[in-house]
Amino acid sequence: MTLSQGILLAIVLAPLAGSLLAGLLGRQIGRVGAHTVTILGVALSCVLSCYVLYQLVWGGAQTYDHNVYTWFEVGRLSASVGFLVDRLTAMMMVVVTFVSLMVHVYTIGYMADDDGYQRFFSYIALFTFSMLMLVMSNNFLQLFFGWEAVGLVSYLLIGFWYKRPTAIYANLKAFMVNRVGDFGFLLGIAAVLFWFGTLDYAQVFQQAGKLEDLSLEVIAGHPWHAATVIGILLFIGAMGKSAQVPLHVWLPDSMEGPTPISALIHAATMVTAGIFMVARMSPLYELSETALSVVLVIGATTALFTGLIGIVQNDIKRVVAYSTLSQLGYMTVALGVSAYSGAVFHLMTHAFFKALLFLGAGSVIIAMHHEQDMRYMGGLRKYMPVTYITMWIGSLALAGMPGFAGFFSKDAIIEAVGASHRWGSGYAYFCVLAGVFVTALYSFRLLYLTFHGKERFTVKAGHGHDAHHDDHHHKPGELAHPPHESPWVVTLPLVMLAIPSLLIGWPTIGPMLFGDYFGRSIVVGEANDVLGELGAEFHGPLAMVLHGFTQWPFWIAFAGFATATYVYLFNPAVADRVKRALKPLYELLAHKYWIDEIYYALFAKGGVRLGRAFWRGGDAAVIDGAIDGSAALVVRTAAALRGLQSGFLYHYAFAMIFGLVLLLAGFWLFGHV
Amino acid sequence: MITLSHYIVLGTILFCLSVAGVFINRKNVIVLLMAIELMLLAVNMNFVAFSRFLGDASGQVFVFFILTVAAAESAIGLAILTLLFRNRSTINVAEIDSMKG
Amino acid sequence: MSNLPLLSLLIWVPIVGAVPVLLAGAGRPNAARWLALLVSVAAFVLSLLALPAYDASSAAMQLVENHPWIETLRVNYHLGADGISLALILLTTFTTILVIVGAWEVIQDKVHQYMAAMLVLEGLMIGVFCAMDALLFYVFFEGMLIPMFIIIGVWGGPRRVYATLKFFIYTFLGSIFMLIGLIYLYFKAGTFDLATLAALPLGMREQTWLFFAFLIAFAIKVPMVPVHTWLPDAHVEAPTGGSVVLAAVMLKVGGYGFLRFSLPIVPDASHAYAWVVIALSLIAIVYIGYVALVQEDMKKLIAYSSVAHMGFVTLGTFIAFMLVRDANDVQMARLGMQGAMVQMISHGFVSGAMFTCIGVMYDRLHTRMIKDYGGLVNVMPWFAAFMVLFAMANCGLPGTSGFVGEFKVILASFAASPWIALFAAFTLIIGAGYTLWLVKRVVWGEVANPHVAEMKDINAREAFVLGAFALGVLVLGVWPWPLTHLMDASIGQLVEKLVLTKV
Amino acid sequence: MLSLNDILTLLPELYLTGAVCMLLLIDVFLKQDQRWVTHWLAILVLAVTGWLVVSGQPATPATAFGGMFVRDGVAEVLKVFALLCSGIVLVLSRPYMRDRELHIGEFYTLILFATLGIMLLVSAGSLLMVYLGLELLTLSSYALVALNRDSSLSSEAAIKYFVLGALASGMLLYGMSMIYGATGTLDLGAIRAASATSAHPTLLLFGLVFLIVGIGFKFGAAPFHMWLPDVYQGAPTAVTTFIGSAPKLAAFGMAYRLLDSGMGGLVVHWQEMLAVLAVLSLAIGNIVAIAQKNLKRMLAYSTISHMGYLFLGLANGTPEGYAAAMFYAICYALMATTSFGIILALARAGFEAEEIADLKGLNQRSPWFAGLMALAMFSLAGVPPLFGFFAKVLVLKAAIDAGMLWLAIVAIVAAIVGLYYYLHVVKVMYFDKPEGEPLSAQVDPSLRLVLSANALALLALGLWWGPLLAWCQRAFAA
Repeated sequence: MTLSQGILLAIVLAPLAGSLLAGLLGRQIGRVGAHTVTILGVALSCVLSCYVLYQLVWGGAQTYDHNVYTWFEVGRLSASVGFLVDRLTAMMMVVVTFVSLMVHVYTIGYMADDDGYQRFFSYIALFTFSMLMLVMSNNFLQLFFGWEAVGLVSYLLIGFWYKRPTAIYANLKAFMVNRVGDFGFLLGIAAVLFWFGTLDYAQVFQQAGKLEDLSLEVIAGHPWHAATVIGILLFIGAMGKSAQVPLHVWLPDSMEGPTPISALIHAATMVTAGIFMVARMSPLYELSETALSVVLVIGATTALFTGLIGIVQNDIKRVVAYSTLSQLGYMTVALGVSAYSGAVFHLMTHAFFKALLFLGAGSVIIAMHHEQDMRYMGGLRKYMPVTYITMWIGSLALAGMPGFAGFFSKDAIIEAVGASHRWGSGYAYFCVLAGVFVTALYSFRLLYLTFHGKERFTVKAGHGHDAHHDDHHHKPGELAHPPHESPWVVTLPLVMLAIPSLLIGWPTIGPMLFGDYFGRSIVVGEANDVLGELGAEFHGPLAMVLHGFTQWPFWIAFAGFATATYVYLFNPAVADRVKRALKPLYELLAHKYWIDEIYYALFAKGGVRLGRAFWRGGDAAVIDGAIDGSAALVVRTAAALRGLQSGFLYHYAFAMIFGLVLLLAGFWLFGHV
Repeated sequence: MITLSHYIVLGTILFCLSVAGVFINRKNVIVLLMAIELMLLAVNMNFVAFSRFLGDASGQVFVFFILTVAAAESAIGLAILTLLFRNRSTINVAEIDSMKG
Repeated sequence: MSNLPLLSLLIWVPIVGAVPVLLAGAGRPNAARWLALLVSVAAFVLSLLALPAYDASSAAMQLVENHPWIETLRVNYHLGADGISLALILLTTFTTILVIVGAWEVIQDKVHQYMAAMLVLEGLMIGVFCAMDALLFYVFFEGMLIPMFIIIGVWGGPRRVYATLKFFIYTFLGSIFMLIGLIYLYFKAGTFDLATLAALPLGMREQTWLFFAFLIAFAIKVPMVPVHTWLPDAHVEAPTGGSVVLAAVMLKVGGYGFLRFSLPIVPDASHAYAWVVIALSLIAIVYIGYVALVQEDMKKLIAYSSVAHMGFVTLGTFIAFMLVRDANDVQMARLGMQGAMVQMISHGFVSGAMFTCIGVMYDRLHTRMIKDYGGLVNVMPWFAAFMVLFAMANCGLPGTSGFVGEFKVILASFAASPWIALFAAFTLIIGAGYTLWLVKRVVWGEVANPHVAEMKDINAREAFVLGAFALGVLVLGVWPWPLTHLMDASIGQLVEKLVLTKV
Repeated sequence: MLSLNDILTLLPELYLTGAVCMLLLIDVFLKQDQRWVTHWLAILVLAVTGWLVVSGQPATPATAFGGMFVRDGVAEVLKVFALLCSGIVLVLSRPYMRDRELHIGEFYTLILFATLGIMLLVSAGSLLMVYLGLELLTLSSYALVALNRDSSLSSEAAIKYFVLGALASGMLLYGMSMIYGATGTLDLGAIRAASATSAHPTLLLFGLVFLIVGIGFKFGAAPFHMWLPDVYQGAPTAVTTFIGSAPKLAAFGMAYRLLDSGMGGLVVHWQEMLAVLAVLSLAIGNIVAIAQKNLKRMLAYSTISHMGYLFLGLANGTPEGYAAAMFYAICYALMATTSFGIILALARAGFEAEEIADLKGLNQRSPWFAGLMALAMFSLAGVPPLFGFFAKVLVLKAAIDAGMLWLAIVAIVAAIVGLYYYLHVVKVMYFDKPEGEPLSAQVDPSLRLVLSANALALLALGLWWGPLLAWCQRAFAA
């Protein structure tokens, strides 16, 4: 049987409908109305997505690939809007809609007293729509549409609190950096069209082989392999969306947005679009070692170096943000070694536990009355047990504790890198191993600083309940009233997400990583099939877990755990000593390698300066100068020639005589006599 | 023996004199009128000479017309001159420049 | 129905309709307003009637009217429309309605003259788009200047005299060289009929001269770098309606001219010198992008962004030559050409909308300086929503019309040369840069000053105008098919012809 | 021998002569407040003459008095429009003259005599006739310029006009004498025939140069233009209106007769000379006009530049070119009557309205006249769809056909410069704040009517100029 277009359309349009209702009629339907319609919409598409997944995996449904309507047509070439739904897509759909649903519910609590309540729901529902368009697309055009649409929503949501200068700075920055990525992405699409003459996935992959002997001489005499050109260009897009070095700078700032957004967009779904895209394009990437090596190195760098920054952050959300960057790095590395399914697998597990961590952090922030600085927290575990436990689960998953979701995916990736012989895999292997230590370190640091140790906040006795969401009137770490566990709408999603963070790895690793779950939607060349090799000695998840305890990654992570425990739990003084000892290193990390500063000076400031130069120098001075100048010249000439009309008869007469002589002379000299 | 060219040369000289008279004279307008008369005479000289040597009468007829018109012309000229003197109480060419530029 | 001389009606209904509007006199502004609205709506309806009468599957000129005008010179009153003309005519009639509604209370002084000028302008612009005789084309082409000159000069801002004189003389300068070219062609062909001229064999040297004659004329109209400086001045000083028409329709005349003159009449020269136009277009996209970035006057900023966007029109038009003749890839050439045409229409909506937005702000605060604004979203949420939408369209976000044209042109130009595509795609960055920075400073943020705090959100009339533009932007962005289908055949034929050499 | 045929051929001119004398006589017996009789009689006379011209037009060119007088299509067209212009001038100038106590019979008779001169000039068949017609025209013009006896400017203008005019006709005569010497005849046709086989080609060419000087002066082409600004400014506006319009047609007729009918064989020579004069006129006229504050003076310079355009057509030297040039002359005459007519309409007793600044905010004070003036200005500037544009197109075409592309390009560059000062007038009328009270009220109805008709004709002829062009071309087809 095949999937019906109706269902797919419903999946996509339900959130859109919710979004439009909440957005345009927000005032009419009110807060409850707004969250009801959007949640209904998302819930519907979530349920249907699960149904679709079920159909594809167990119901024996065929891959669905049809156009809905023609977007434009030029002679033979026509571009359409359509759906390609295979198991990869289905998995993404479920993840997206599920996390989105959780976030919707969570938001009811988190944004409870925000003026922009309806607007917010409208945005996140709109995001869900865009993201679904992206993952379900069956052609590059629609992919790009979704690609930019999620960017737009992200822009709107980062700037959700548009009164904050930092927020509207961050959203502009995010959009611009993403545009840099899209710049490459669009060129990639252009290249695809150029070589394949179509934008349709199926047709492109069909004739992917012909790229082998195609090349492009961008610089005369240096032919570039077609697959490499396409691969790298498309990957630039992925770098923007999935915040890979050097285009990672926007993601930490994006934490200006409300926490649910950080969870949904900047951790679980949107940022993984790049990973998904590359996995989707595996048939093309498989043709270019070079491109994959680039992916590998970039990913490895991101994985380690952004993780390091996470260690020195004090803002609870930023820690999680940097860990997101680092985890995205892991996924990219996996792509780089052709372990696409590994990447997608990690994408899925990460979506759950990272959303969990963010929402947990959000729950803490609620409790702390929007105090985000961990230096003013501590000892929260007795106030908010649910958050505490779920955060632990999330962190263990993140750190890769054997048995937790993160373990399976991360370990697989590390193994894969180890097994790969691709150029750069050595470096990558080092990075990912080191990354394990770093990950453990900042994860447990976060837990300890937040939930353990002694309370570093004070509670103002008795007065005022001004729990307005973003008032920083009070001194840091001084709360109006003691922290307390968040309402059920907040904790429920935490629990719901904790479950998959804990268990999702067990059932899925087999089929997804080593089985044929993805079937033909992910293509790996014989030579590159590292997961295949690993698959040889894979004897079920339990074996893998047990085996995990004997492996390097576990002990490295344990080292990180131990360090964190010692430094942040038992002997906080050490932290400062280390800080002082490694001053330069600390500075380097605290300033995020000064990359932001450099970019700002180079592109923002530089751009404006260049613009001024062009404007004043080019337009005003040269062009208008020439024009107004010539006009002035004419006027001056007029004034001068005027003088000839002296008013004296004899001059007039003389002019006539002059004319006469002129003509006579003229035809004496040039005349035809 | 006086040939045609002698007459032509004479005509030319008269013509040049008159032209010079028009734009060299800075004194008064009367001189201008005289110069113009002189110019017409030069023309007549030419016509008569040509008609004589071509043996064709029309040239001389033309001369009669020129003389007549010249009379009318100087009449108008003098009239304008008197007007000018009435309004300006001067007929000095060098002072007639209230319109220029 | 079909025997109705639709095109003539389209041209003359507004022009003749301007007379009663004018006669309404300064005394009865409302009469003038309603009459003008009536006329413009009538024109719009007529243009809609033209749609069913037009067969999009054929590339031939349709709705043709051909009557002798000057027998002794064999000059004809020859009208006809293909898909491209029709699309532009629709854009014109559509925009004019919005301009007239938009000027409703905004223009208080000499309303009747303003409305009449707008209607005359509409008629002349439509004339340009369906003239099939070069002299007739030229008459409309130049005639447009007079009403616009008056509109800017009478209802314009403080430096209006400088701006409007610059506008008039600049444009006149360009087109008069074209006139010489046309007369030369007449001297060769003995007719001004475009079809005949297109078939006229010409030597390379002649073609080169003619090409540059046309280039000057249309480059100034489009406008292309470096002859663009009249545009910012004109826009800044023009009343809102003037800016809207100028940006939405008048600039298109330039792009249209390239299609009707440069391409068919001097194909070989156009091919030989395509690189000039392409280079200028890329400069427009990058250089002007940077210039726009630093503007302090919103209208100037949008004016510059118009120059940058029109760069895609010229780019898409002329890469067609590289593609057809060098790469002989007709498919891509058509893509690029179509991109250029879609860009023309889309830019009509987007720039028109942007200028309307600025007008809305100007009516409230009487300043166009960015620094005087900030945090509009706090006081005018609906306006902010529109503004952000159009801003997104302006930086070519998929789903808005702004994306379609640029997307196609970039895709096509990659086939011509990756370098061209590289520079063209730069607009993704710089375009977003200047547009969103503007939005950041004007729309977002805390309420900048007490004046802003007092601003009222858009009223029904403004909402109607902006809504109409928004509709156009979104429909075209989500489903451009109807438009592309309308033009596809004509563009196809145009591109086929590019191959034929004349020397 | 005088035959009836001669009489009939010459009938319009004869009638006009007689009628003018009658008018002179009648006017003597009229009191000042009955002057309207003269006015309408004069117009009637012009109308009848026009009717005689058209109705009596022979199918093929007819000659009278042994070829002294030619009555062909060219003559017909020029005469019709000369008469039309004179009529327009009479109507337009009545209120103006009345306000200045200049509303006297002489004005009418002089204008009619000048018109007669034009008619004789344009159908001259021999050098003698050219001379007589020219003198009749110019002598009347001198008197007209000096008509305002109390104005010092008028008399200055008159003396300048007179002296230079006399100088010019002297040179013209000198040239004629040489041509006579070289060819031995005064008959233009015969001259043309003889010029090919002339014994003294040099003499002939000398003569040609002098002729060109005379023609250039009549047109007011640089460098023989010096009289023009001063005369235009100094003369009473009504007279300026006349001098600015009908005599241009005469000048064209004279040029055509002398250069084509007479010197047709030497086209290669005079072509270049005209081209030189054209360039000079275009440059000087357009550039110096920019610097003018006085509207009449500005229009004078614009006249100079327009004569430059006219020469483009003339220099072409083929029937096509002549037709274009004649078309241009007609067009220019009509534009001149409009633009000067506006000054006449705005002028009041004690107020000349001849400064450009006097037009400030005219659009507020009298939108209708502002509109008419705008039409005239755009037409002069050569902006479509107005008459002036198509006239320009034709002369440019003529220049290009004659292989003088460079000349055409000079012309359009000049046009761009010229655009500036025409637009400046529109700017003053429309964009500037008004000074002075609304003035449409006291405008004489007949003036208002004729002026409107005249201005709207510029638009109408712009939209429908085919028949006129066809007429011009037919005139030269024979």
